[in-house]
Amino acid sequence: MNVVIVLLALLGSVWLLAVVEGWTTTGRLSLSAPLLSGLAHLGRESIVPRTPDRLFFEAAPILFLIVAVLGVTVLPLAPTLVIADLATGALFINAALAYVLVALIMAGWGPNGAYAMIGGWRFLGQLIAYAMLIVMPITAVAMRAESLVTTVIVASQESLWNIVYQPLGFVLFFIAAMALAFRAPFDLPIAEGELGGGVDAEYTGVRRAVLRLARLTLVVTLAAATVVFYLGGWHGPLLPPWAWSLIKTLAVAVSMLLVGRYLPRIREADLMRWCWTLGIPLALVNIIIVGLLVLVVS
Amino acid sequence: MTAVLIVALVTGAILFGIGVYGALSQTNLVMIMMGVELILAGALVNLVAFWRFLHPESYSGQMFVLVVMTVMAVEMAVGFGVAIARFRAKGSVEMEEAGDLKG
Amino acid sequence: MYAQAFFVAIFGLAAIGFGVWVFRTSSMVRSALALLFSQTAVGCMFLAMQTEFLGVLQIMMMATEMSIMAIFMVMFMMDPGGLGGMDMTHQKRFSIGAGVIAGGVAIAVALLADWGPVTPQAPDAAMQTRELGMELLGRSMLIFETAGITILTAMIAATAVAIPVQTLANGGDKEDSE
Amino acid sequence: MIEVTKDLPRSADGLAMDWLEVPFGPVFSGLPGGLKLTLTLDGDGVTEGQAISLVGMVNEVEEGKEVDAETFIERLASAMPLASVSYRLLACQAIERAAGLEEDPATAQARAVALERERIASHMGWLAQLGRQFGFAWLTHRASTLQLEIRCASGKRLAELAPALQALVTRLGRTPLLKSRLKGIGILPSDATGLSGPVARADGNAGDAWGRLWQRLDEITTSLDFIKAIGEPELPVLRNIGHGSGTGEASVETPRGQAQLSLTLEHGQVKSYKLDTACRHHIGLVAQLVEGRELGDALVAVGSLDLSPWEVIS
Repeated sequence: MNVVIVLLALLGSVWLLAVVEGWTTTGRLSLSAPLLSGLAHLGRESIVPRTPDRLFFEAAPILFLIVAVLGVTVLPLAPTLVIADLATGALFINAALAYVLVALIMAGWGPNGAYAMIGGWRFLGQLIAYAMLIVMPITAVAMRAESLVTTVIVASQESLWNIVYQPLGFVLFFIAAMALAFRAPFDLPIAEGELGGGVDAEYTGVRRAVLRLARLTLVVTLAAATVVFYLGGWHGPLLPPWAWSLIKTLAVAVSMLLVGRYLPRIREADLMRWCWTLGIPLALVNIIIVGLLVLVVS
Repeated sequence: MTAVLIVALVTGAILFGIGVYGALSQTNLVMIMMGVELILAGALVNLVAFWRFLHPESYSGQMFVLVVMTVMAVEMAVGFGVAIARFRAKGSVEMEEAGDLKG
Repeated sequence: MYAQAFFVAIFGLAAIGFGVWVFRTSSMVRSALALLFSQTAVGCMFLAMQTEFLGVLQIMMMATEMSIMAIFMVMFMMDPGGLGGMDMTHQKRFSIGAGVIAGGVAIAVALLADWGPVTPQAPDAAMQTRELGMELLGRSMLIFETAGITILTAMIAATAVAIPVQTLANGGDKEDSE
Repeated sequence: MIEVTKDLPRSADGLAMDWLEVPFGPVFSGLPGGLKLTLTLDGDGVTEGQAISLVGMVNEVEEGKEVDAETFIERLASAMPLASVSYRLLACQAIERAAGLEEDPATAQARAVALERERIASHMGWLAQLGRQFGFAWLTHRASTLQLEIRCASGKRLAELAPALQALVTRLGRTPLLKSRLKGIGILPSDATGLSGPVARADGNAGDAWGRLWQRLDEITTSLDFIKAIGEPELPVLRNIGHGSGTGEASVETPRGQAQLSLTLEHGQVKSYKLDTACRHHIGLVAQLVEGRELGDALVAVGSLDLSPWEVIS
């Protein structure tokens, strides 16, 4: 039962997010637009490029979608509304999302095209920049909760949300999450103005529809993770817990979509340099501060 | 229960065998490293199986798995460092063309 | 118990299958990703053997490690797509022999040895994670720290070996070579 | 494998890799349409590159096919869709001089205002293009809306739009990441010749893409002040030249740089002409600007030149 509810919530969030995305790009607020454009994708010809690595080409969009959905399985909507309450939930979501990289490399290599391949390998470089900034803030979150279980992490924020307790960690995690979801300004692997679509460039028809769906799902997954780790999950007055989780998730997801509109794409070298020379020391400082707080408070 | 242990150990052994074959038969440094990774994966399977079925009360077994994972990472880092240096100097990381490394 | 044996066997077969594929395909990216899925299957075996933390860790670490393997394959092979059908092996008989003997001996030991009593119940996952943490930062702290330092040393050493030799002429513009 | 790699050219990092020759354009969202950029890529780095225009015009009137002055002006203006007013003005001036007409101060002023208006519109178009290249959706949207408004705006409307333009400039100055994206990219070689327009004027100021951005933004402010001081813009229309003959030369500072036109007029018919534009010289800079750069930086460098492929005369 939980599986159905969580997946429906995920699907609904993705759909709302697609509506918002359409609204920001075209200026029209239309509830049916995502469905129509999805149908249009199905109707279009599915072009397969010349001499592709067929296996990778076909498998990449599906793998991408699967890992994005897998990430959600450990994130609770409400105290009991979670698909798998793993003992290592906070680590599991990392493991699942690491395969986004694999999917993108497959999607980059598969079509046998220069733009796509550069896009795929670019994401590998991007991973080296953001990976530490995903894991280290989560470490600090787990330190406070004294557990890797996501429901315990949410429960630990009942009196004070982590965004107040460790604001530095939140900022780092939010930025790294955007880099992981390759939303603008971190959209190096697809970079419309630089690579003409990058890993998306060679995909058409059904496969492209799956890729776009997977990308939006990934945004929702990461927004939900941000909510669970930093924004107190289901905690909130008046409304039922699941409603709070959904509202917060959508708010974070929409903010991830909107930030990119007001920023130019970051340079690859700058991303790498700032993540390693600024981001990782700050993440370490965050861990130390949280460690001190945990020791002093308890 | 012993059956599960045996299944795991046999899997580990076969992975080890494949790894040995790969490490010996491949001519490219990176492919050899893949063979070594498979050997270590076989070792990991055995370690976890031993911990789970023989000594679940002692966590040194899990600790050992972490050390082997570290070794895998170190092997990758050093291997690729050497590969880049070799490729820069000679334009190749093929074993057949590394006769100059013989004493 | 049967379920456990079944899943261990299934993931074991997957690991072996992908492991064989690593050396059977001529496309280098495929072989790196086959190794990745082989390692992932090994991680799933850990999960099937109720070793949750290590399984998830294995699955997470191998994704990045093997992707990096893939890019090095593309860099150092002149025919990464495997379209030219180059033969990349040598001393075939010897290696097959060595592989079969090594695997065979290990299997024989696995089958013949007396493993003694097997513990049916594993500690639950939350308990394991907790105990492993206690072990890491308690009795085995020195080993753990050493492992960390080893990785750091390896990283620095590998980078030092890999970066181009700076000649005096272009020693000034270090910014560019990052 | 040594046989394979030993003859490969070494890239900057000393590793011999396969190089890819990748076309960018003629239809590419990060570059002006019609421009074809061919880059040789070594991973994400550019080892060499060159740009050609697929839509540039040919610098000749066909033998025995002289056209009358009005048609010539229309043709030239429509051949340069990115700066049609400038070239209309250029053609008008050249023909009027060839016919021996005196300068009329009132017309000249109104024409100058039209030219400045086009300069603002053209720079807005460039900003929109920059936004497309950077995935900077807000800038693309804002700048292209303004460009459409300004193209045909009256003097009064321009005065109304001035605060919006000023706000855009301030906003760009405060946008994070923009400076790190442009600073130090596309520095012009010191021995470059034939530069004109914003590219040349920004040369004193570090001469990088960041300098060129600010040069263009400054020009927008200057043009606005000019229009405010002078008055209404008026599209250049050819004055009555009768059946005049002679040769005439004119040069106009188009949004992209100096354009020169010299032509021979016979009985009100253009017999032959010679056109020289700034983009013709600027396109030659591309090879030097992209060499050894990362792909993203190389495209920024090309974009910062504001090449109009239509104005590349072959």
